[in-house]
Amino acid sequence: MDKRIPSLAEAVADIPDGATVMIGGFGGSGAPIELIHALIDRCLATGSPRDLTVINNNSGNGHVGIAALIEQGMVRKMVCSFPRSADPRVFTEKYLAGEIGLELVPQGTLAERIRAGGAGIPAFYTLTAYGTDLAQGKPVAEFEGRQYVQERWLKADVALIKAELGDHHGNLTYRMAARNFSPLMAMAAARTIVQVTQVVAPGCIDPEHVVTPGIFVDGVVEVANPAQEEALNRANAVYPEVQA
Amino acid sequence: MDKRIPSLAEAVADIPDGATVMIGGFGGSGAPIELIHALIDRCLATGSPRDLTVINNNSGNGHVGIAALIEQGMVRKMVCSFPRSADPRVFTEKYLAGEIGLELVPQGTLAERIRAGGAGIPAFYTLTAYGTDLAQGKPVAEFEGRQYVQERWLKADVALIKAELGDHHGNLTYRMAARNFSPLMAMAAARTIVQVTQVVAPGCIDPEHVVTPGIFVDGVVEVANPAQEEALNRANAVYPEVQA
Amino acid sequence: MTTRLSNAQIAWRAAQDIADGAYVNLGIGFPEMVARFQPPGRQAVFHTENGVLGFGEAPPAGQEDWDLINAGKKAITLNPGAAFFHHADSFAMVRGGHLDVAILGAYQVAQNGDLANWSTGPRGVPAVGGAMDLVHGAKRVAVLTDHVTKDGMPKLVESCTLPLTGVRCVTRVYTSLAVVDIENDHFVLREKLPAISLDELQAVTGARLHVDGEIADLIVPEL
Amino acid sequence: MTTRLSNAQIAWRAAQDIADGAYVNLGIGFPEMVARFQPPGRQAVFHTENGVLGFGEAPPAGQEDWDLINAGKKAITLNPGAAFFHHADSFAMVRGGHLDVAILGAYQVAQNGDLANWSTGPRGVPAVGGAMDLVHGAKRVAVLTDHVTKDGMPKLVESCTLPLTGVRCVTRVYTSLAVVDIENDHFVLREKLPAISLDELQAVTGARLHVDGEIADLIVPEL
Repeated sequence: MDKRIPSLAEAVADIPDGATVMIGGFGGSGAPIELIHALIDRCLATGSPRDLTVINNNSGNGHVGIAALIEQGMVRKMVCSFPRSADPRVFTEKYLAGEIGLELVPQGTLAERIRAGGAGIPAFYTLTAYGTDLAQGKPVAEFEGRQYVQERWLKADVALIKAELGDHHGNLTYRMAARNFSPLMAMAAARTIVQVTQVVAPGCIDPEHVVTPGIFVDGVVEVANPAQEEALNRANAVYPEVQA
Repeated sequence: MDKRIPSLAEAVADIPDGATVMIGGFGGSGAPIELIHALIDRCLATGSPRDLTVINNNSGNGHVGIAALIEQGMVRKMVCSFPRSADPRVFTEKYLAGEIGLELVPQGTLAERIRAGGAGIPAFYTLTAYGTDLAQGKPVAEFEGRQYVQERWLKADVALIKAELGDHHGNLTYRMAARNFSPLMAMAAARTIVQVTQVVAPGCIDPEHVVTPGIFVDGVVEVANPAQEEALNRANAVYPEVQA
Repeated sequence: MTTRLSNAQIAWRAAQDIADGAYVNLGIGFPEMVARFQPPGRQAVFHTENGVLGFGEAPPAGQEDWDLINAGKKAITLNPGAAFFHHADSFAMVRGGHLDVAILGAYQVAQNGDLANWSTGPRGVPAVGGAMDLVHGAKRVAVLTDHVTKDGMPKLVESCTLPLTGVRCVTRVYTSLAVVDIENDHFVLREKLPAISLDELQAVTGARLHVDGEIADLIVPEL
Repeated sequence: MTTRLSNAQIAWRAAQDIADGAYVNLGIGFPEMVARFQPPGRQAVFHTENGVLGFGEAPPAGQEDWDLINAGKKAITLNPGAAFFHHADSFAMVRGGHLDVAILGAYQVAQNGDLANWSTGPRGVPAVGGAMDLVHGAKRVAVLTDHVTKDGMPKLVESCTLPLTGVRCVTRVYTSLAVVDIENDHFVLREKLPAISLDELQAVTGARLHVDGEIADLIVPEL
């Protein structure tokens, strides 16, 4: 078994128009910038994919990563908990112009819905959002004297995530708080593509330290020195770079 | 913060009659034999605790660990998926005599119900057991054209589990397949007591390798050379040892 | 000429349908034998409910580590690329449809795919383990079984009379006499031992065996 | 004489109520200041939604690692005994009631404990983050806030007019003028600045302030 993919372009080649795409990361931490930019490159070259539904905690910052994906007009709808950032202009302008949809989900409910999608749990109950606007239209049930909101699983066609080590079987480790949503998204997508800082042979990751077992991973592509969204934004980076 | 407990006797001192106790382990792997035997010692000395409801995947093997707990008459009811073992006599005889209760739960549902208890999810839906005797009396709902069974969370007053390393904050690692239900039980019990092979200072466990964060742990007691249930049973061990 | 496959031979036949790199759960007991018969050049990744992916053969006697066991509580070893995880993650793999195939034993299989394999009735101590989760989790649920019970009663039936493990979950049955698919609430015969006629097979089967195209010979090495 | 506490002083007062070893989540912004004012000899363990328990102060400028941030996307450091985990485990800690206290900001708090802190109405881009999870997770949910809005309107009200974050969730409010508990659908005044009279405080509070025993002086150091 060998889940290695030789290039970023091949890693994102099969994502169709209209796909639902989970993208790992919380703000810039764990954002798979290179995979996202490869998707933009493909769209610039071929006109596809477009009309994406993107699931991420946020909605992009500055003009790189998810913000660049939105800026290219590739995203129809965002599903996120906090569509704000230091520089949220790209999403904000499209949202206020009615050019992009938004499903706002409390952060813990977003995480649990994604896990539920991966774990075969079509619905669960939570206190979160009970009695608020974000529970409108959702079934409510009482357990042990308290009212809970029914929430549904969230699945995706593809997950694009970033990890630290990845072996040929797709076993993954993460780096610090860059872990965040990625292990859940890997479970919940029909196809999970991972950019890793280093590809290693099976057996190089201690079985005790595997965070995402390879069963949840379909492809691994090495990006040895991944960009940090925060650093790119501090340098006022724009993707794709404007040609001089 | 220091969650160390100096002795096994102190570790199990506060468990009251009638408590619901989650006990880690799958068969002998991960079974906290010393904590269980300390509980038996306490009952022999003081007559308490009794009337326990014990949650574990199995129902004991031979005459040590959970089997010994049952043999002492301390257990009112077992909640488990597979109340059989190489030598299941202790449970079997009491069950057939109507002296102990049994709630039989499919293994994955048992795991998920415990996680739900720890995660604040009072109920969830699963395909598991739909249309079978084990779903009788449980609500059913349809999602996306399929029928699912509603299952409820499972919580406990106390969890007794076994881990490998534990630091003063209660951060834990496990050893191989001895992990099984223990990280879930640590989340789902009001009080989680852990026997660890080695207590280490905070900072000795790499934050990337912590499996159970200390927030889920209340007490840590060192048992440097823990017994393996399987080895005890192969040696025909009985607890407490019969005095010659 | 072979008139009935041994358990090892049934397991061998099932192993031929497992692709390289497939994620597989083998039920306790007889289905565990499937791991021995992977065709050369193929390596499946075996999952055990108690939190191991990528385990290998049993260790030599005396070298067991009783923290490293499978769902049948037997000692195992690890292959390179193995991973440990807790029970909720383990059953997320199962329930979430991440396993490619689960191979289980059976008391009865009905023509609509219903499976009974956990209880023979109200006597004794009931025990279910992970069977009810596995039957609704894996992408493909296959059954290994003798074609008939020890008393000669059919195990492939119109509808199960024993307590169900799951409804409409089995898609293929490997028996001591045949390979049978379940499609549209019917048994469809795919392969049978050359030594047995279709009529003879039908006579020991509790529901109609449909034929859809060629019936291949079920040919298995001596094992 | 102090007539109004600064944000730092409100945070200081809240910090005095946090026990040694408590597990604490501090909301983005002003509540983050609470971490600076832990009394000597006490060390709380701080939780951030994005998967870190036991983080420490901000690193010096230029030494940030942007994989190590808090929920406000600010760089942090680790204390000994820290742990990383994914978002579902992080919110299992929250939703499962494992945090001892969550300290949040507020637009409005109602006398029944309802909190509004995520939306000022339908204009602009809505964003909720983890607030709705936190208010129903922690064993104790406290609010830090100015006693009145910038326009001088009460923030402690009979019932919230802004969109709710959670119902009946707040148990204590630390304001720029007072410390107020919420008990049985009432505001109960516990402490107030010595410089302000009960009548003056009531005049800037949108619901009846009940008194149950002594009202202590709210005394906070210059910060």
